[in-house]
Amino acid sequence: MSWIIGISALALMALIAGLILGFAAIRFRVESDPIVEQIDSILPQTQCGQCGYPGCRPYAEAIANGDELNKCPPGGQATIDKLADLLGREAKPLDAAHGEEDIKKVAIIREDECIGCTKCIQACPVDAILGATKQMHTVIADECTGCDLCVEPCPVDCIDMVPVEPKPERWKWQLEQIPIVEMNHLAELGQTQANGSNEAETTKQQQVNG
Amino acid sequence: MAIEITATSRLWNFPGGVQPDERKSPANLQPIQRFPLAPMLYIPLRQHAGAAGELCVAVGDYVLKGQPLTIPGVDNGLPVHASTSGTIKAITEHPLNHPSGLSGLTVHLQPDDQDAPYPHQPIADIHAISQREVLQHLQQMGIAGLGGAGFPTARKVAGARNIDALIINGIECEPYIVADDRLMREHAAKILRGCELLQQLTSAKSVIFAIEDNKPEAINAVATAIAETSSTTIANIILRVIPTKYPSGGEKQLIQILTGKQVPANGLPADIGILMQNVATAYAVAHAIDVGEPLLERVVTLTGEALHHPGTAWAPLGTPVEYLLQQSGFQPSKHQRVIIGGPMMGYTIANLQVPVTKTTNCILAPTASELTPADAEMACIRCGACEQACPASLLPQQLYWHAKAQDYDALKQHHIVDCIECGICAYVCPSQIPLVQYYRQAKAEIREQAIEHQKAEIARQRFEARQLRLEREKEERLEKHRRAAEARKAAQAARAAEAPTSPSAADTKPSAGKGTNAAVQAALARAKAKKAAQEQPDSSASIGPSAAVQAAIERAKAKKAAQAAAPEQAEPVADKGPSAAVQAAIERAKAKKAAQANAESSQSAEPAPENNTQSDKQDAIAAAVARAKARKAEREQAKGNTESQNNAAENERKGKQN
Amino acid sequence: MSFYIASSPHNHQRRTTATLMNIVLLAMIPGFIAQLYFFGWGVLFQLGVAIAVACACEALCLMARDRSAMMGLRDNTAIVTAALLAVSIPPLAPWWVIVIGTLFSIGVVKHLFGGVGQNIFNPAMAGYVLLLISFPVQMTAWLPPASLASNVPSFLDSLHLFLFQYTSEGYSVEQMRRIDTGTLLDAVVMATPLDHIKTQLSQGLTLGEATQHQQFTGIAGMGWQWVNAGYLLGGLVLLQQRVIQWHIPGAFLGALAVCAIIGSVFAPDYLPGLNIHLFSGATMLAAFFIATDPVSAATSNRGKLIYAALIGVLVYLIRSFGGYPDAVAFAVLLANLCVPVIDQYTRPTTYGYQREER
Amino acid sequence: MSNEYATLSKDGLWENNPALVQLLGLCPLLAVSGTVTNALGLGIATMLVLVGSNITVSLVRNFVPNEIRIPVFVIVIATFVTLVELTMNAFTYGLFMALGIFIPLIVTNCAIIGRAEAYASKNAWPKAGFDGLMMGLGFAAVLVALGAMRELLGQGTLFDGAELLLGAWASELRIQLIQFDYPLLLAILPPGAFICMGFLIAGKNWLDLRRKEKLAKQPIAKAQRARVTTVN
Repeated sequence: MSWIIGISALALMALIAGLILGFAAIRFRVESDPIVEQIDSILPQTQCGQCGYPGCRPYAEAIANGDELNKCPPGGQATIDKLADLLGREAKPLDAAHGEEDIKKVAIIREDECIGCTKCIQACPVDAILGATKQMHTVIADECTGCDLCVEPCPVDCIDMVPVEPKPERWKWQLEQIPIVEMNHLAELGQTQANGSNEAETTKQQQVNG
Repeated sequence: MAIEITATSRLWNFPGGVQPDERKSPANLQPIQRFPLAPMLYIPLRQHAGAAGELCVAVGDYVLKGQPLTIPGVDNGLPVHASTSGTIKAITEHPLNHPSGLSGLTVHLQPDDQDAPYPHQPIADIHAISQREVLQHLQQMGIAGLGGAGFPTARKVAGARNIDALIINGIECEPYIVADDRLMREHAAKILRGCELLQQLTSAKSVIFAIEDNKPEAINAVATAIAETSSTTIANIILRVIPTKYPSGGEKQLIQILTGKQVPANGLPADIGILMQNVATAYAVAHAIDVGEPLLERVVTLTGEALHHPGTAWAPLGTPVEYLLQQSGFQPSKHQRVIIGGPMMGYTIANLQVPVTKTTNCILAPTASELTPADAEMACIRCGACEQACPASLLPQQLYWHAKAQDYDALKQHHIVDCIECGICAYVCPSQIPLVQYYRQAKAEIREQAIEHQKAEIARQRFEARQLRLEREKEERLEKHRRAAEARKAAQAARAAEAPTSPSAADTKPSAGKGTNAAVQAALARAKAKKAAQEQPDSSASIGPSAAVQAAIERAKAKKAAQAAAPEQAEPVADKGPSAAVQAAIERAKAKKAAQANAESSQSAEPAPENNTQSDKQDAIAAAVARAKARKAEREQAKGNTESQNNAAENERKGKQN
Repeated sequence: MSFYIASSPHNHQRRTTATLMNIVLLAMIPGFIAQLYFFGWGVLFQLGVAIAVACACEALCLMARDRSAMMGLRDNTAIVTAALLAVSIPPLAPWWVIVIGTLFSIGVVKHLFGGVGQNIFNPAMAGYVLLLISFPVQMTAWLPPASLASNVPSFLDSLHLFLFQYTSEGYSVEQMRRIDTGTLLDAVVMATPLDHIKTQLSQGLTLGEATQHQQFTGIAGMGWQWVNAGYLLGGLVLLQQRVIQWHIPGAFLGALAVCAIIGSVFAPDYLPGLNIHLFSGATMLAAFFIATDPVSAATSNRGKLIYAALIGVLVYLIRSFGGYPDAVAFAVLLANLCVPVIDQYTRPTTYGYQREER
Repeated sequence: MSNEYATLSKDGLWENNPALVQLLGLCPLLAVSGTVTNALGLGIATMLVLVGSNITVSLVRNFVPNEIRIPVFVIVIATFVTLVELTMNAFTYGLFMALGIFIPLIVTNCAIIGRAEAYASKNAWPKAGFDGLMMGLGFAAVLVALGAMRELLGQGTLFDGAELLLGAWASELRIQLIQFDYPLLLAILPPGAFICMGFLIAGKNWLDLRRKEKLAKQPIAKAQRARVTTVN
């Protein structure tokens, strides 16, 4: 008799649990979130192709489908960390096979050498080069992502990738990078006024680093 | 909501704050001096918060005192003026008066010691013209906030509507600085005139003049001047004496002390009906309107024990710091620091050639025993002293951990942008941690990230737009091909209909050939003519250039071939390696020869059409100039955009003290 | 020549961590002298060994972590930890007890968590708890106050006891703890006032009967009241020097006092009163020297009040209803655990985020 | 194929050890690791349940709808736990009494349901069984190591009370390594378990770090860069 009770108790519990589960499965269905969009918004959008995909969005799609996170040198470790955070995966160091993290650069066309072939215009993924056939081209510096894809197609090698110039209003308080300025006439001033006790040697600039 | 302050209403307090040694004397004992002009003035084009204007003078020009050197650019910046009469010797990059030590475009003006003035343009009655015109005048006069951030005064006034109280900030809470103190003692009447003008411009209901209680002479001078001014010219002016505490001169802190209200986060004082101006700004406003002379000089405190004669001086904008220091008997020691601003918020400069700008209120040259440099940074012991002292009620210690971990999201959550960088946290820290430096770096990084993010967004949009365009073009091409094919088919069908006797499609061509022969011929001829027409100008127009182009292409090709050859050589399996390399070398040599030949020919060709090339050159120069101008305009516009984003940051930095 | 680049601020309030710690150490002297007077030379040995071991351990840990040992030792935090631990344990506890405790405090609680400023627990109290749990016999073997003891160990005897647990004549610590009741046969082993009360109450006696014992002279028991008074004096010096704020000692003593008053009103026969709670055990040491450890305490003033009040209540609860006679160490550790939560909910409102009051 | 089994063993025993890395099943781990014997008993019991549940889950995985897989897994696990409990009750009564509630509590051991969900429900039964075995072994190994550490510090012995698990002959196994006058009681108490566990995890991480540093940097193969745009 007792086994009947046991089985029917289990069956009853299973029935109730099943009902709850069924309800929950319908009521709390999770809409698939546009994860590709989120990944894409983290990527640096240089469209440089160093990851092996033609652009950032294709790489975002590839990541969503399980590709490694560490193939984006322009984004660097910060991007990898953010992606790892978003996707709950392990953050790996940047895959050196795809290149290394570099300082920000911008393309500059040496305009007197440009022959107006338009090849760089076609190569630019963000349409940041202006010009027309047989006309000199120029780069819109603010739109340039520094992907360097225009360098290779140029038949006359007139495109340089130059580091972005620091501007006071975008300076990042790197006190230790301020160059030492030698002011020799002042050293003399100090020396004469301190009765020669002050050596004229150039003191190494000391800095407080944050 | 309305703010009603009377002379006897209570004063509030802000949390935290410290009372460092003031050390205002001996610099405040001497009257404001006037030194002879420096041998060279360096006037940077950008001296205020915002974009630089456009140059309107050239090297070699003779300029008069007060003559504008730039005209405001697209974003309503401020012009800069010649601080005295003289000759412009150069316009080049020169070290800026900025903590970064970076350089910027600067006009080098050699004074002729004549001080020949540019015509003054005073405004006799500001009620006679509209408020907009008065503000425009202030802009033309280059008036910026002289307290610290250098925000254009005209824009600040224009942005303020429904002002209950105009606060005139004479606090000057930072140690050492006495520029405003001396100005108030000596020119109280003119400052009050500035208050009157500002009140009329903003239609503020009342004016609150705030001075810290450690400046009794200045308080006396201002009180006397207020008593002498008839109450009809300035309505409801009150003098408030504030207890001495750093940083009560900060805009937000002073508002809290006077009104008990807080400026809402991400907001402006105008949001709670308050406009604040520095005393020196009020003076400059009075000068610009009554005298009609632009902002050409300011009071600079020269202090510190490394100076023999500390004091204050009227320094023409652009005077090198070194010159002022020398005039005050500068005695540099081994690890000399030269600080622009006070000891709490000022920055050190590496190069003494930097000029005095509109925001330079103090040059401090302390000895090492006077202000001991910080020791090595030690571990944070969570003592909480920084939190007790923070005037913005932040959690400096938490910010420090997050800044060290570069956790920018957490930093934003802890309101790092509301940090006014007053330096109190680092001042009280027993572990000598340069906290403010951490925050500045983190803030700069956050700002940079925001800019980068925006740039990335634009890049993404442009990339997607391009993809779309390429897609569309491809489709259009296909469509065109399809149409053409259809047209051909239709034509064939028509022809087939025309020649119903033809038995099969295979026979269509030869048979149709006859029928449409003439038409086809005509079309071919047309195409040929067109091609010829296209080719003609090319070939005829520039044989020389095309040769050069050819040579350039060949050079590049040779270079590429050499590059390609190099890895091949490295490959051990390639027995052809050496031969390939030889080939490449031969090719290179050939290309070189060809290039040389070309060059020779072009050289020999050059002298003949000299006139021609000259005019060409001129044309090219003109074109290049036009291009450069266009680019500059573009860049400036873009910069203006980023600037406007930075405005929030600038506003908050406005909370700097005098 | 060139110029010196530094970040603002360029002036500094000259009080370093090392200075603060030195003041703390100096402020401990009155209480320490009282302890020395009433409980013999043992305290001195404990302190010496603790400081030596702490410095050595700190240096080793720093070197293992690739830090400069000299720089780390200079801040004196290790010495403060050692001193707090040394005055907390019975003066004649064997030498290896203090060695194990100090090693755990410095090596595990401080450096494994990341060194100065990173430890979530008070190192001295964590070391104390380790010892109390592991070696209950040694850790409760307090000597009677000197005036009550039948045998007062000399300096050399104390050293002998500290090293070998018996004097050169062969008396054990257990014998040294007997108090003079006139007849040798009737000798009782000494316990601390709190311990004594706890045992007596558990045997069904009332508080009045428990405090009949001869050590309960003065307000809270001979010796202990003076030790506590000494630490109170030192604490007041710290307050006056602004090394600590009033919030933690105030809230801690206040909460403990309120609990004690309520307790003695409702059950005067079974719950000790204000005097016992405030002037017995480690109350004053905890109020001014232990709970105020900035690293493991809450940060904001409001947070400090909550944190210290929590310690006060916990101390009272554990003393009155728990298994241990004194409870400062447990209470402090439990409150340490709550600090992150307290800090989270006592964040000051940043300027500009205040709700507009109308 | 063998490679896969090697990976499974490496994962279970070291790389992805349920106790040291995944930090699963800490409740019984910390509660009953006072002596080696207790630890070994619980370790074996957990391992048996893990192997049984993994194989069963793997076998039924294709018949179980996704929505109710977890209740099914729990029932499977509960069955095996009950089996093990009854077995221990029959053959090692002393240990059964010593472990007490922690045997039924194996049901809630996250390591078990974790493996069922993460591995067994996606792989064929031989692999799932092997995975269960290796994870179980890894778990048991940590338990025994922890038990040894605590027993040694707290009592100075090893295999005290082994007869409860292995029969009367095993009382010979007891080793008195150190004779403490005053043992470190803390090691036997629950806080000691946490502290010892912390040291074990730290030790594992330290070994891993050292091994990683020793590994020479491998040459990097340059990856192909994609052109975003076509060059005509």
